[in-house]
Parts: sequence; structure tokens; C-alpha cells
Amino acid sequence: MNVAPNNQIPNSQGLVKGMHEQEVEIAPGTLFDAEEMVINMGPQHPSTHGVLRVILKLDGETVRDLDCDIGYLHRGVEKIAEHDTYAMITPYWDRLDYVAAVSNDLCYVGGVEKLLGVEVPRRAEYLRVILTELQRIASHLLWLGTHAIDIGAVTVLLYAFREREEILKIFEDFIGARLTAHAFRIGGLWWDAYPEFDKRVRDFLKILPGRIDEYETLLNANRIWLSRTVGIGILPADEAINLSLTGPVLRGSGVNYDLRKAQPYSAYPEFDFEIPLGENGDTYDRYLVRMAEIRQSIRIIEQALDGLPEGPVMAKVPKVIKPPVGEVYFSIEAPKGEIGVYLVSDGTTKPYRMRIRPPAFINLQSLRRLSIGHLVADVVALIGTIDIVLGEVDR
Amino acid sequence: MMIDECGTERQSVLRSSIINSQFINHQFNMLGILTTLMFVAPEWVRRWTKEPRGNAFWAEFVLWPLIQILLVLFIVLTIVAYLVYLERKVSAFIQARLGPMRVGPWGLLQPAADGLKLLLKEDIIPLKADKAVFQIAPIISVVSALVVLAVIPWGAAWATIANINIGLLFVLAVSSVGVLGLVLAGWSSNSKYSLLGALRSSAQMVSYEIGMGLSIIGALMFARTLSMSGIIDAQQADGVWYVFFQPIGFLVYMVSALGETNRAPFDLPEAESELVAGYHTEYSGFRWALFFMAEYTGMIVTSAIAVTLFLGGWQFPGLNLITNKTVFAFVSIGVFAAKILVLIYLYMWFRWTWPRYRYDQLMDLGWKWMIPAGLANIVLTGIWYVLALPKSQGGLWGFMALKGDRLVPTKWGIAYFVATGFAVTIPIIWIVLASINRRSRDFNLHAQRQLQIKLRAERLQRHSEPAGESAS
Amino acid sequence: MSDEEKVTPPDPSGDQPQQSETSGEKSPQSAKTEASADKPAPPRAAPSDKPSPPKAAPAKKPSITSEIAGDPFIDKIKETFGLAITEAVQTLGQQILRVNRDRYLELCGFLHDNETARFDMCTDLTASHWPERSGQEFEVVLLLYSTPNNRRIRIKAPLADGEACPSVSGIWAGANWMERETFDMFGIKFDGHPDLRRILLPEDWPGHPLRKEYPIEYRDNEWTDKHIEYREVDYDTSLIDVKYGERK
Amino acid sequence: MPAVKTTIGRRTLGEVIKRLLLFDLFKGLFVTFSYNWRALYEKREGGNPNQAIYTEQYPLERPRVSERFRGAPRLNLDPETGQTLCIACDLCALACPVDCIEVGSIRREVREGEKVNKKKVLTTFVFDTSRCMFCNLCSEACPTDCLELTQSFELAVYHRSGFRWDREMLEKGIDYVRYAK
Repeated sequence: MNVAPNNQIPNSQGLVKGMHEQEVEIAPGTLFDAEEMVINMGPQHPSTHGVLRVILKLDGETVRDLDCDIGYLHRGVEKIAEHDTYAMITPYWDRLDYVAAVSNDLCYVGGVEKLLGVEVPRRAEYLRVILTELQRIASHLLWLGTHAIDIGAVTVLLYAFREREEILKIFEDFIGARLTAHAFRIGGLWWDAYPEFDKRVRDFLKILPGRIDEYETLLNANRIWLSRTVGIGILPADEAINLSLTGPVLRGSGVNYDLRKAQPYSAYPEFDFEIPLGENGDTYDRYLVRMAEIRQSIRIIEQALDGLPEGPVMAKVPKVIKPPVGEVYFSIEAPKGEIGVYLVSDGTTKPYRMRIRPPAFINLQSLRRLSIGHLVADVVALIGTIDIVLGEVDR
Repeated sequence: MMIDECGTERQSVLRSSIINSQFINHQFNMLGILTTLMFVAPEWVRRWTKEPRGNAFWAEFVLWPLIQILLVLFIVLTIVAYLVYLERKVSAFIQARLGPMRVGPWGLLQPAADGLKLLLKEDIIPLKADKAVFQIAPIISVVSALVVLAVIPWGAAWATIANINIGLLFVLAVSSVGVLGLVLAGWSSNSKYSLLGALRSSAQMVSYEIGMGLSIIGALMFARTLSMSGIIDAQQADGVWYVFFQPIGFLVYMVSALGETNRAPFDLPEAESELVAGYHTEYSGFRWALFFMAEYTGMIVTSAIAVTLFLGGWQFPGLNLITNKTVFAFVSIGVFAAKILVLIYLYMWFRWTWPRYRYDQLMDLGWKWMIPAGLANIVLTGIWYVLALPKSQGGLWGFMALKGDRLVPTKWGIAYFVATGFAVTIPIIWIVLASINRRSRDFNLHAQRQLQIKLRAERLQRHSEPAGESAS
Repeated sequence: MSDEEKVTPPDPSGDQPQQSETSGEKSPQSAKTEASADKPAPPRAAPSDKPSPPKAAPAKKPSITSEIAGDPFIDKIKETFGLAITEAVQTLGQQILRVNRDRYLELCGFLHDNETARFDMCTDLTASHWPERSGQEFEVVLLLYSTPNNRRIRIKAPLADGEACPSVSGIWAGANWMERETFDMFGIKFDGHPDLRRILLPEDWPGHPLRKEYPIEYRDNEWTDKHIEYREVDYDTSLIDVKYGERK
Repeated sequence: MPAVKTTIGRRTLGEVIKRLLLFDLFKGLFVTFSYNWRALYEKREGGNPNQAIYTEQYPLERPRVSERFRGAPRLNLDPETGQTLCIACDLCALACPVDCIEVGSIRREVREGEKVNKKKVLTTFVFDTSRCMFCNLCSEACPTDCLELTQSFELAVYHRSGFRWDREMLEKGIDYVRYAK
């Protein structure tokens, strides 16, 4: 048995120093001599949503301490970006948060457009909003399914995937790819909407609210679901802000911070929608917030479809993109939170430095704060509630 | 003593069925061949051993039971394989999928393919596992599940392997040995996930065993026998299935049975999202299949007990119209199987609908809800029973009458017991449970919510004080 | 058949960035080389200029950076910190303060606690490497956000190579992992960080990849030698079964 | 901004009774049972979101691949002459973020009517589909609509070397296996 040595002394923040080295050692003594058991959750584990490795220090089943080991998927996107031209970097952004590729693209092309001073045609902006909101729905549906399956409700996963599949089909017809979409180009879109786009999206939006009701029937009032989520991982607003959380995790704690309203980008100021906020900042509230966000996204898409202007979808952008010397930080509200790009340009065709502000990476560090004192089963629920995608955490 | 008793009972049953010569006319249809095998075979064996008719120990207690055992094992294990298929199909249909479709028409040969695959798979034993225990554990698990099949009254007359007079006790005793297999599997695997799963399962099964034991006592008060067929006969004599007398008992039994068989929403020992696969994480191939077999046999067994105790066993209104004994026996098996299947569908339906409880909540449910409910049910049932006794025996209303040598409720008595079961027992037990769990942390979500709001308000107050201390 | 058959072999991928860099900066030159037909043009540089409009020569665009003027809060910071604020500019409407390393932590505390500003969220913390700036090779970039005021500010603290930066993870707990990542990628040490370890790369990984001197083609190093087992694989060529046929 | 409504805060008598009768659990059971029931009798039509069963039985039912789908690469030929459209300009290789394209060309004299021009002519073209991330940047960069990502998506091969597509393969396309029942 791998047993934690007793001599690990938590430092000022309570983190176990040198967990990496020590947890593989086999300490002399039996299970019953040691006060705590160190257990590896991941990197191959059904509910770590990828190759996340969580090292848990357990007392019985209560989590005493926790450390996340990440980087198994590290590709060095920021380094690659320094060697690629601006247009070539976009596909890499698809592969960060690969369940919300369209949102990532919007962040990157938005950043470059801001640096270049390009004005994107209104039709393109509207189409971008439609696609990103569809992507938000898709991402939230995937989150819902995986979160539910973590808590044991398997069926919701399949239902959610069915609806997500419809979105992916719309993407495939529009963009040409389902997952890693490469949806946007600097200056607009490569493709205009296909003829039946409007009808397909509307058909889907007609089905979706009923389906969300179905998920909520299965989960919302279910006593097992409630007892698994209510009061689990409570995060007060001030702490959530201090931990730099963004997205539904922050809004579940009642902080009204949504970049679509706070610092509007693209065509968002033209739409009427609300930001759902939680009250108690527990797992259940974060679940409710996301479900409400899906409904708000439906509203936005309907408005965008109604007001979709005619015109070109691509601005006049030089083939060789050379932004002026300077730097920019541009961020959007991705499904996981605030995804941002910090671009430093030295006037050449390649960015001097590109920094991705990864929402899931930064949200993930709250896992330790959330989990300590809860049970192993709650850690699973909490990983789910943070909604991480390891492609983005590791970059 | 016991063996003698049931032996003579069996002989009398056999003799009577052999004297009944109807089946001989139907020898050439399938039914006939089967009945011939089951009834004449012991007779042949007797003649072959050339022993006097009254003293056929070998035939009576070894050979004939062996045939029965093999038959039941064959049928039950086939059913188990097809239960897996059923589970996959039911889950698929619930989840907007198709399920297995490729092996055979509608995937009907999938269980065979799965079995073959599992047999051919590499049998992996972890390097640091306790090898002997690792190998024995699944056997213990599956044997304890299969042994119980011996006393289950599959149908009328001859369809029970052993009709012993302590059948129910035997079931409870043997099925609780199954937990030993899980614990040993978890321990010997030398894996933390397995160990956690084993610890969970041992605690869970031990706790739910209590609830289960308490829940059946109410029904036993009416049946007044522990013999499985006796219970069914008692329900026939009383004229009503005990689920109507014992709604709470049935509910508690079903919940406990879910917990006992480690099915969702109580599948904590093998909660795949937390413990990968719990106690059988390190198992592969056919050893793993044995655990699977044990689980599904456990489902059959618990359902069979529920059917026997609460749902009238193999009885069904109108079944007595069948006069042919052989047909009656087979129809009764069919009825019993159908009832089991309905319960198993319930198991599957629950599993694919609800989320999973957390470990401590599961224990709370067992200890704070199921056991008090079972106890209260016993007390209340006792009170109703005593009140309904014949006036000559000190009862208040005399809703029961002596029929032969057993007390049977009259028509008013049936109405009285059903009414008390539903209209009085349920509210009283609910009040009892509510008062017990009023301050329960995990179940009183309202209180929990209020506490959070209070804590949050405190935090915000603290936060609104002039900042500065938070800066380093 | 012409005599001068010259197949231009495609370059290995590592070369490519350099090539297109030259195409960006020295496009007049490359245009000249293309014009002379005898000499083969550098394979990558020539075509990239073709589609670009004729005025390919990079006209110096007006700078997008300007001094901040008339912002009372920035003025107050300048007043408080005096010469420690070496630069206060805005780019595309985004305010940037450059502060000396010595008073970096103090400024952060001020921004966090100041009642009017209350930059309570550390949106991002990163760094950039400027090898040609001697003595200020690194720049820690801190992006702050104020939830009450919906306002952003960017703090930059220049550092010399090897110099440690004060940690702000005591002010914003969220900066913890960002600082770890910055340490991992740039090798910048953060004083007072509770748990400064590598986060994305393995503990014993050589080098810090986002430094400019770190090559992009860097697949096999001591770490891979030590941890990844190489095995010779005999390819079973019978498995190679590529069919040609009519497109369906 | 409206906060999310949380249904736990208040408890009316109705809610208590519903909870007593396990209403929340039965509601969920009803949803799943309705699916199960519909699955038994409804006509099956793969990929229809209104049907109770959504499964598309892939090898039996071919999926509908959209027109813009970015799948296997192809080098288009001139439909009249049968010659390649590629002018060996190398733009695709330059545009590729993962450098999976290698264009080989020679400079040779080509007779065009009266004139004899010196022109770059395509010799080899190698496309590494194992590295390709199907971003369409090469196809967008192509000035002659020669390189194109097509709708075929079954790119699995038995050996790594099968990912390296040469010019012949790119022009003719792979003969991928279609699975019969």
C-alpha cells in the first residue's frame, strides 16, 4: 500500500510540500499506522475530465489535502505562436478548449482585429454571436452531461449529447468541422451562412427548451441530486473574486461579472439578455446558473437571427497581417469563463508574445479550496462543477 | 430432523404426481419430456440402485437434487446472461440509443459473445496481490449468491429444490456471506480504489442487511412461518398479497434490497466516477464475470424474496382455475418469473434515472430512515394485529377468524389491515422519521440552505470592513 | 527538357519561421531577388509577397501607444509612487503602468486596497522576455480588474535576468498558479510564493521554454533520454497496404 | 439582475406532500419511462432529434457529410486537359501551421502557343495527414482551387506510413473500405 508518511508538514498555505516526490515512496508500516492515505485520482480516471491528476490526502474518505498535477497535455501553444504568423495561430486556439472551439477563435481573432484596428462587418459580427452562443449551449450541454454522470445520473449525458450533436451538425454545415472548428478568420468569417442555416438553427431552438425542461425534471428537484450538490463546495463571492474565478463558477457565487455585459464585444450590446446569478455559491447554484445561461443563449440567438443584417462577412484585411507595434489584451466570455489573449506585437508578421488567459486553468486552482473537508465523492462533483477542459488547462 | 421432514414431504409430493398419470400421455412434446425427466428420472434412479422403494436415500437426497440444481443453475445463469443483455437494452432505450445490435438479430447473441470474450481474456493478477485470496474472493461471492437459489420457491409443488422450514433465515444468512467476497476482493487486490470500494461495500451491506431483516418481519407476522412456500401459502389463505398489508415493509425492503445488491442509486462500492470500479477494479476476464454474475444473481434473489414475501409468490388471481397439475406448475413458474422480471425492470429503471447517493448519505438513509421505519413498522403492525385478533383471543374487533389451524383475516379484516397499512402506518412512520431527521444535516436541505445564507451574510459583513489586512 | 532542372526541396519545418520573418521585414530585398530570374529565389520568401498588394513595403503605421493624460486615479498613483512609476501609457484604450520592481508589491497592495479603485481580481499574470534590453530582460505583466468599477489596468515590472519578483499571491490568491506557470515558462522566481514549483512541465525539465533563446525544435533532451524509453520497432511491411483507386 | 431561482428556500405544504410522496423521484422515472416506451414502438430514423432513438448506425447508415466538410485532401485536376491545376507556388505549404505539406517543383520551359515560358512545374506533392489539423488554411491560400479538403472522412490506415500521401494518392484519392453488413 502506498501510504502517506506522517512527517509531511503543511506549510503556511497548508499545501503538502514535495508531494510529487513522496507519494510514490512506499512507507514502512501498515494502513492502520498511518493517519492519512494518499490516493491518486487520475491521470487516467473516469471523472477527471481528461488527464488531470489529483493527489488526494484522505482521512477515511474525507479530503484532508489535495494537489493537482497538470501538464500532461502541455503542447506549448504560446511558444508555437511566436513562430507562426497571425493567421496560422487560429487553429491552435481551437485545440485549447476543444469543446468550445468557436468561442476561443472569437477571442483570438477579436484580439488581432483590435490590434489591427479592423472593423468587422455587422453581418459577420451577428453570425459570430450566433455561433458562439450555439457553442456556449454545446459546451454547457457537455458540461451538464459529464457533471451528471459524475454524480451518477448517466442518462442525462446521452440526452445532452443528443442535443449537442444537433449543434455540431449545424457547425459542420456552416464551418466544415464539428469540434475543432477554425470558425473565424481575422476580419470576419470565411464562409457566409448557408441557405438553410436560419431554418436549421430555429428548428433546433424550437426543440431545445423542452429538452432543457426534461433535464431539469430529471435533476432539479431530485432529492438525490439535491443532496449531492446543495452545500457542496460553497464559495463566497469575495473569495471567488480573490481566486480570480470567472464564468459560471463566479456567477454561481452571486458576482455579476459577465464580459458580454461588463465589457461588451462583438455585437453583444445590441441584444437583450440577462445574466443569471446564484445565491449561495454551491454546486447546485452553479448548475442552475449554467442551465439558465442556456436559456439566455437561446434568447440571444433568436434575436440575432431576427436581426441578421445583409452584407459581406469579411472585412478588407491585408493578406500579410502585420499589426503595429504595441500590445493588446482582449477577452471574451467563453463558456468556461473569461478567456483572454494578451498579444505583444513587434511589427512583424508574427506575434512577439502571445499569452492565453485560460479560464479553466485559473478556475481549477480553486479545487483545493473547494474540496478540503468534503468527501471523495464530492471531489468528483467539484471537478465537474468547475468545468475544466484539460486541453486548455495544459495548453 | 429437518431433512427427514422435508424428505417425507417431498416423497409425498412426488408420489402424488407420479400417480397422476396425465403427463405420460404427453411424453413426446417438449413439456412432456421435461416432466418425464423431472418426475420419472428419480424413479429410474431408484430402480437402477435396486434399493427398496421406501429407503431411496441416494436417489432422494443426492441424485435427484443434483439434477434439479443443474437445471436451475443452467436456467438461472442463462437468465443472468440475458439480464445483462436486458440491462443494456433497457438502458439504451431509456437513453435514446439502440443498444447491442450487431451480434445476432437484435444483438440477441451478445451475451454469448460477451461470455466467450470474457473466457478468452487474459486473467490478470496484480503482482502484489494476495494471490490465493484474490482467486477465492469471486468464488465466495458467486457461490453465496447461487446457494440461495436452492430455497427459492420457483413455482408450485416440485419446482423448489429444497423447501426447508427456515427458508427465509437461510436466505438472509447465506446472502450476507457475499459481502465477504467483496471485502476479500478489495483487500487482496492491493489497490486503494479496491480497498475503498470494499470498505464501503462491507459497511453498506451490513447496514442494509438490518433494514432488510426488519422490513420482512411485518410480513412474517401475518405469514407466521419462515418456509418460503409456507409464506406463499399463507398469502393464498389470507386472500391478499402482503404488499397491501405492508406497504412500508415493502418499500423498506425494496430500498434495502437496492442497497444490498449494490445497485444504483446505492452503487457506491463500484461508483465508477469515484472509485473507477470499486472492489473489482483489478479483476479481469472470467473472475470479473463471476462478480458480475453474483450481482445479477443477487438481483434475482432479492427480487424473488420480495415476490415471495410481498407479491404472492407464484400466485395470481385466476391461476387456480388450471386443474392440470403439470400445466399449473409451469404456469406458476412463469408467473413467478414475470413478477421477478417486473422488479428487475424496476431496478434497471431506477439505475438509469437517478443519480448516486454519497457514501455518508447512504449510511444516513440506512440508519436514520430505513431502520427506524422498519422498527416502527414492526411495532405498528403488532398493534394492528393484536387489535384484530378474534375476540376470544383478546382482540378488540375480531377481524380475524380461525380457519383450520391458522388465523385468517375476514373480509373486514382485510380492509382493516389494508387501511391501517396505508392510511395510518405511513403517516405515523413519516412523523417518526421526520422527528428523527429534523436536524439531519444532509437531508434537511432547507435548514442547510438557511445556514449557508447566514454564513454568507457573516462573511460579507466581515468583508465590508475596511480592507487592508488581506494585503500581505 | 530544360537543362536547369532544379528541384527545390522543401525545407524542414524548423526553417520556416525564419524565412517568413525575412519576408516580413526585408520585403524590398526579396522582391529584388525574385525579379532576377536566373537565381532561384529563397523558396519561402518569394510567394508570400506575391499576393500582397504592391505597396508591400511596410509603411510605418502611427503608433497606437500614447501617454495617459487627465486620469485622476493614474495621477494619484504617480503622485504616490513618484519616480517608481517609469511609464504610464495607454494602448488602444488600455492603461499600462510600468513600475520598478522595488515598489511593485507596494503598488499592488495599493491597487487592491484603494477604496476608489479596488482592483480585487487578478485577471492574469504573465511575463515576456526581451533579451535585447540589458538589465530589464524580463517583464512581469499583471492584469488587474476591478469588479466594483468594471475597470482594468495592466502593471508591468521589469526585471533583470535572474532577479526575483515579489509574489502577489498573498494579495490575490488566484495569482498562485499564474506565478507558478510564469516560473515554469520563464524561470522567474517569485519571492514569498508559498509553493513555487513547476506546474505544467515535469519537475526536472531542463530550461524554461518561453525564453527567447529556447529553441522551438527541442524534442530530445536529457529529460526525454532519462524518462522515455526508446525501442527499435520492426515494421511489418506486409501491413502497409495503401490502395489507389477511383474516387467515389 | 435577476438571481437564479432556487426552489429550496421556501417549503409550502404542497411541496412537503410532494416530497412525502416521492414526487421528485417519480417525475424523473416518468421521463425515462416515456423514452423507453417510445423506443419500443416508434419508427427508427437515425439522427432524428424528434425520435426516441437517436442512434445512427454508422457503417450501415452512411452519415450525411456537409458540403463544406474538411476531410481528406485532394489535388484537383483540370477537367478538360486532365493536367494538374497546381502551379507549385508553395503558398499552401507556407500557410500550413503544422508544416504538413511539401511541394516539389522544377523550373522548366513550357510551350504555351507561340511563346516558350520558363515556369515552375509541380513534381512531387507530399501531404502528411497524420499531422494535418484540417484547418483549411492551405485550401484558402491556394490561388487556383487546386488543393481542396474533401468530404471523405475515413482516413484510418493500418500503418503510419499510410498517412503520408503522395501526389498520385492526392489526385486519385484513397480507396477506402466501405463496410457492408
